[in-house]
Amino acid sequence: MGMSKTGRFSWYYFSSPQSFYPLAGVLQPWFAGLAVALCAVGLYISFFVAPTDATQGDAYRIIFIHVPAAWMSMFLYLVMGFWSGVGLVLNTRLSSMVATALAPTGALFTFIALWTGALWGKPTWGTWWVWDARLTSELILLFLYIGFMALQAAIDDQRRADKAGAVLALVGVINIPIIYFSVKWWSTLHQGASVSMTSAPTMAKTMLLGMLIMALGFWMYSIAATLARVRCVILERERHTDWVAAEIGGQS
Amino acid sequence: MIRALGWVLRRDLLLAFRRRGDVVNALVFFVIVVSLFPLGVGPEASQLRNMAPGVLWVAALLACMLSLARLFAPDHQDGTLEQMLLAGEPLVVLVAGKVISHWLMSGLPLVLMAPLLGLQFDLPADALGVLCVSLLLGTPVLSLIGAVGAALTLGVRGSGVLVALLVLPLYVPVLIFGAGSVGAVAAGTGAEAHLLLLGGFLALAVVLAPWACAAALRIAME
Amino acid sequence: MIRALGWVLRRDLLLAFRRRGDVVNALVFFVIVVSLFPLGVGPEASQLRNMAPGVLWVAALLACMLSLARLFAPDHQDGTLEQMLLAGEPLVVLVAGKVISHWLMSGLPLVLMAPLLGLQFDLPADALGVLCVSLLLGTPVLSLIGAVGAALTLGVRGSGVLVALLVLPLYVPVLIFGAGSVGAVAAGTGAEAHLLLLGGFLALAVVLAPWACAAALRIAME
Amino acid sequence: MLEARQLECTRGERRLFSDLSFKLSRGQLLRVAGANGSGKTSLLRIMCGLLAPSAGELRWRGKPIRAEREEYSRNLVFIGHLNALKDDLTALENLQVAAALAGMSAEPGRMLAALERFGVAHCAKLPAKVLSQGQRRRVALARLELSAAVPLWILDEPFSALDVAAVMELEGLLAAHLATDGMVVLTTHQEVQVVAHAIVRVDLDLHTAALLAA
Amino acid sequence: MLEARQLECTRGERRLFSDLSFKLSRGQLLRVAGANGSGKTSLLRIMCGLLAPSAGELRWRGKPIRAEREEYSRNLVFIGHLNALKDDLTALENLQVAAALAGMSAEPGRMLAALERFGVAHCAKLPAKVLSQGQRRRVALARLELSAAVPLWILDEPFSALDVAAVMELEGLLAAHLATDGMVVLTTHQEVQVVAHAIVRVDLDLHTAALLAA
Amino acid sequence: MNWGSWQNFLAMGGYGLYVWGSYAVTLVVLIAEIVALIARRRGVIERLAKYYAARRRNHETEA
Ligand code: HEM
Ligand SMILES: Nc1ncnc2c1ncn2[C@@H]1O[C@H](COP(=O)(O)OP(=O)(O)OP(=O)(O)O)[C@@H](O)[C@H]1O
Ligand SMILES: Nc1ncnc2c1ncn2[C@@H]1O[C@H](COP(=O)(O)OP(=O)(O)OP(=O)(O)O)[C@@H](O)[C@H]1O
Ligand SMILES: [Mg+2]
Ligand SMILES: [Mg+2]
Repeated sequence: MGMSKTGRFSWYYFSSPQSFYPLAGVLQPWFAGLAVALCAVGLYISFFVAPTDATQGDAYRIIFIHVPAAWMSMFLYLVMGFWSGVGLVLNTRLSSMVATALAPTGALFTFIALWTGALWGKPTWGTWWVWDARLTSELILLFLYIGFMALQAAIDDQRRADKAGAVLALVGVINIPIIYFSVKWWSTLHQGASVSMTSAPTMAKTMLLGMLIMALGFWMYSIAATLARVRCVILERERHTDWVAAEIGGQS
Repeated sequence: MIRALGWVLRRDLLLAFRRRGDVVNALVFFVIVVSLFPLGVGPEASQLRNMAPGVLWVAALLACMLSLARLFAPDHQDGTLEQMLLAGEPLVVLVAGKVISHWLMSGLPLVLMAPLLGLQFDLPADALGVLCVSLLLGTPVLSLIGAVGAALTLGVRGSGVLVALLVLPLYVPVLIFGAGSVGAVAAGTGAEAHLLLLGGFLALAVVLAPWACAAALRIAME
Repeated sequence: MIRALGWVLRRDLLLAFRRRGDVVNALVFFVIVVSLFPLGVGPEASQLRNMAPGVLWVAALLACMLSLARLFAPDHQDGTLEQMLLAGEPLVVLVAGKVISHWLMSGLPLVLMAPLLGLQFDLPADALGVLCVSLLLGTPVLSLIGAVGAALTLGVRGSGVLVALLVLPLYVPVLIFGAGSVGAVAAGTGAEAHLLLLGGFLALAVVLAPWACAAALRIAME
Repeated sequence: MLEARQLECTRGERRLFSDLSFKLSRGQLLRVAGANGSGKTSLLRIMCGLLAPSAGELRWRGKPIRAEREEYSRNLVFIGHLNALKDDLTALENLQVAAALAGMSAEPGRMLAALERFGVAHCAKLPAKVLSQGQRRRVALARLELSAAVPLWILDEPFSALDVAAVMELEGLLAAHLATDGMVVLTTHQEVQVVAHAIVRVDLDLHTAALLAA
Repeated sequence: MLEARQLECTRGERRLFSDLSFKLSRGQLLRVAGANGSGKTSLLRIMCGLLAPSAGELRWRGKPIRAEREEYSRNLVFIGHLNALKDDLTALENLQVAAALAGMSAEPGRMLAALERFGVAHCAKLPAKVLSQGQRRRVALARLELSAAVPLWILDEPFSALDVAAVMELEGLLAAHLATDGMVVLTTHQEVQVVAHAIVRVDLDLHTAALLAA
Repeated sequence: MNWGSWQNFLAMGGYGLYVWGSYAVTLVVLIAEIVALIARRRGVIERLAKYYAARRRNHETEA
């Protein structure tokens, strides 16, 4: 598997849905397992290792899902934009399918970030929602995901749906830096970035560790979910091919 | 190329002139929305003044968004769009022509009208100036982004909402900075930063949107 | 007769379902307009609360007005309207069917959605109730009057603005009493008088508008 | 049954025809001929009551058609240039709505049979917008199959966009309608091969010519 | 000059045709035949590059048409089902815009001559929406008169809605184009009387039939 | 970490509603996605199996 006729490993081999389908099937349980393990460790740290925060009390424990979810929401959009772009330029069907498969999971994490943020806002800011820059732009991100899915759902022709979605995703990518830097540009209620590559982290080591592990867990989860969804998408779209017929129908 | 752009522009403006209604449309809509608010909200001057930038900008945004429906759809229906794709000119150029004419017909009138309406809300002179500049920078961005949305949803089921759904998230930053700039002047802090950012958006949109739009049109016509 | 009315209704609802967009259209527009305001105006709760009835009613009015464009125009374009005139049923009945479906698709969703949006603006419970009732009485009037305007301007150059100009003067009283009723509750004076007047408008419109509309359609098709 | 008396039609600045009189009885086919722009479509719309003639009048069973509009409408089917199909409804749904509005039963079985007759039964479930030009025309014409009981058929270029098979089908349908005492009014630039008890021919070019000479 | 290699077209769930190959050289006319819904319009759109075939490719002067889209576009005129007229512009303005976008001079004198050739010069100042169906078609076809220098003409049902005089006029124009080494691709349900160095005929019904049998 | 008792753990220092509200909804949403994915896969396979069966029948009757 993964070898071309000449015996060398080839990326092109896996860019066909037919060969990617079984590969995804093999990888998917591994990522799922990793996700479960990492989340379990992360949860343990977040509830039993990390100390109570001096100013916020235990409300801050929302951070262990809020921040990883917010990260994933943006990261998945970037990945989606990337695969959309690849699909648009190289005209590879699989890339478009991956982009399609990423959207629901991305939207989900966006929703989680919003929800946990709102629940965190009530005890700390005294309100569920403010029209603050980061909150608003995260909401916009949710709309972008929904717009992507709605556009693809509204177009009957598969090829057109892929391409139109890709253009939209690429245009929407511009929103990501806006979300990320929004806190810098507007000075608002929401926390500025406290994890950065350049300066030393300002939060407690254990907190950071918990957050990073949870983020890794969410990451693995996203991969697993996306692989599972890609497999469905592949089957649906390739139903006219003989290999799917052989895979499902026993014979063609 | 420039000649083709000129003809597209000329045609659209002529058409707009013939169907005068449609041009005035955006403008009348803008005026109506802005004038209805005092009727609905009540006549307190200070409250109206506070609302003014927001109301004006929201109205401009809606006026622009609504006129998007007529940007490509009529051309699509009567077969002119096909002919544009086959024109032998780069599609981006023709798209640029259409976007410019859209702005001239829906954006520019708003910019010119805004100070008058601002006066109605008792905005001070410097705020009026900034309002105009912010609209001048912002409405072309609305037209440019809107064109991409309109092209993507061309002939699609329920395209009316879809275009709103697709385009609005991208409009919001423009709205926030646009209304924010006027608010900033009113609040005494300078509006330069806001306007600079709007200018940045405009530059970005001018460079990217026509290409995205042309690509979307080709996709839509398949 | 009732059967024909039923079929017109059924067809329009089916169409609306197919182009789900267009139904959700009015609703999404309503939600968008209402949600954009806080973005433009800024987040002060008390100011938002004061604005709320006006914003909600203006948004409802605009949503209704904009959907008028699609009330008869598509039927006119694809020849269905001709067939309706030749259907051998009284035209008033068919018109009534179309107006009802228009209200079901553009008015009713607003009525149902309004309380949720009112919550965003932190309106108290009794004000929310009155808001709903006032919309329930008011939006059918908007549809009925709007249908006459749409019929009068069918196929006319620049019909978009024209319809707005024709229809708005008639809409304004509805807006004032509608928004006024919510304001009255908030201010502690009762809303009964306002609501009664709205009910009166509705009765009048139900009796007169379909006839006017049918007559206008016949004239437009000549 | 149907009688035109000194009809005249003016559009904009142009007088298309004037002093046009004819009679149509049961079993007769009226073919309106004339060059492009001579006013055939306008005449047909006048005959439906959709357009008012600038002079003259039309009588149905002796009464002016304007007098009893709805009664008259129930006696005719009009299929114009436009197919009156809703792009987003399926072919079947389009036909059902048309039948129901014309006061007929909209039972799917009958509809399918009508579509079958015009060879578009396999498209019954497709939205009208994906149909080809000819298929759309066929769906519109399927209404005729349901309207055997309606005496007067008014058809504007019914053969346009149809392929040979569909043209023959339609000619058969028209002949059958005429044979059962129906009446057909049509315009077409192609030659018609319909057997009729009598073919009345109105040539609008002659009427315009007469006018210009006068 | 124009070569199709194993074209295949799938719309929705239906495969319209497959394995379609043909060649068209100078002075030749390609007539695409087939029943309603057999895919003629789809094929023409593929030939214009407006639709991507689901398999196969088209070559113009040896190069795939997708490679040099704009270059190819300059070598063809396409007149589809739709007339591409703006209702609110006059016939003359419509023609001017079309000419200008095709990179030709939009000088009013030439435009009027072209309209004259199709007998609609007297409508030049009328907005397209008041024109009759046939007059609209004539205005659209007037573009051909301006496009003698463009080698490839692709026409979808060009004769529809035309009266006899206009059909003859168009046939003459096509013959002249073919005689000066032009190429014409057309679909029509009527018989064509055009003299051509050779008439290539593609019958889509056969291709569908072949497919179903396989 | 020492929460002392279940009560304390659930109370989260008085922020139980918010913390558990967040975690619970996250869990529910993720599980919903997993369930939806499994259902989708089942649905696809079922639909395709039917589709192929019908296709096979057609082939057989043709032959
Ligand atoms: C609905 C409301 C909220 C939304 C949409 C939201 C959104 C986001 C987003 C998108 C990020 C990631 C950005 C980045 O890493 O730079 C983030 C991070 C964060 N959020 Fe929120 N948030 C919300 C409410 C809150 C609340 C109420 C708090 C606490 C008072 C909070 C605290 C944080 C913290 C500490 C981070 C990590 C920042 C960092 O270290 O980089 N958020 N939020
Ligand atoms: N989404 C779809 N699903 C199923 N069939 C489709 C779809 N889109 C198009 N079709 C079919 O594709 C065909 C398109 O045909 P096309 O318009 O090319 O026909 P044509 O040969 O030009 O016919 P005509 O003579 O009527 O103009 C039609 O049969 C139509 O039903
Ligand atoms: N406002 C107007 N001003 C001038 N002429 C007009 C106006 N409205 C319509 N016309 C003319 O009236 C005629 C309408 O013709 P109609 O559509 O009845 O023709 P037709 O015989 O059906 O032609 P075709 O064979 O092309 O369908 C056209 O010649 C058109 O130019
Ligand atoms: Mg005609
Ligand atoms: Mg065709």
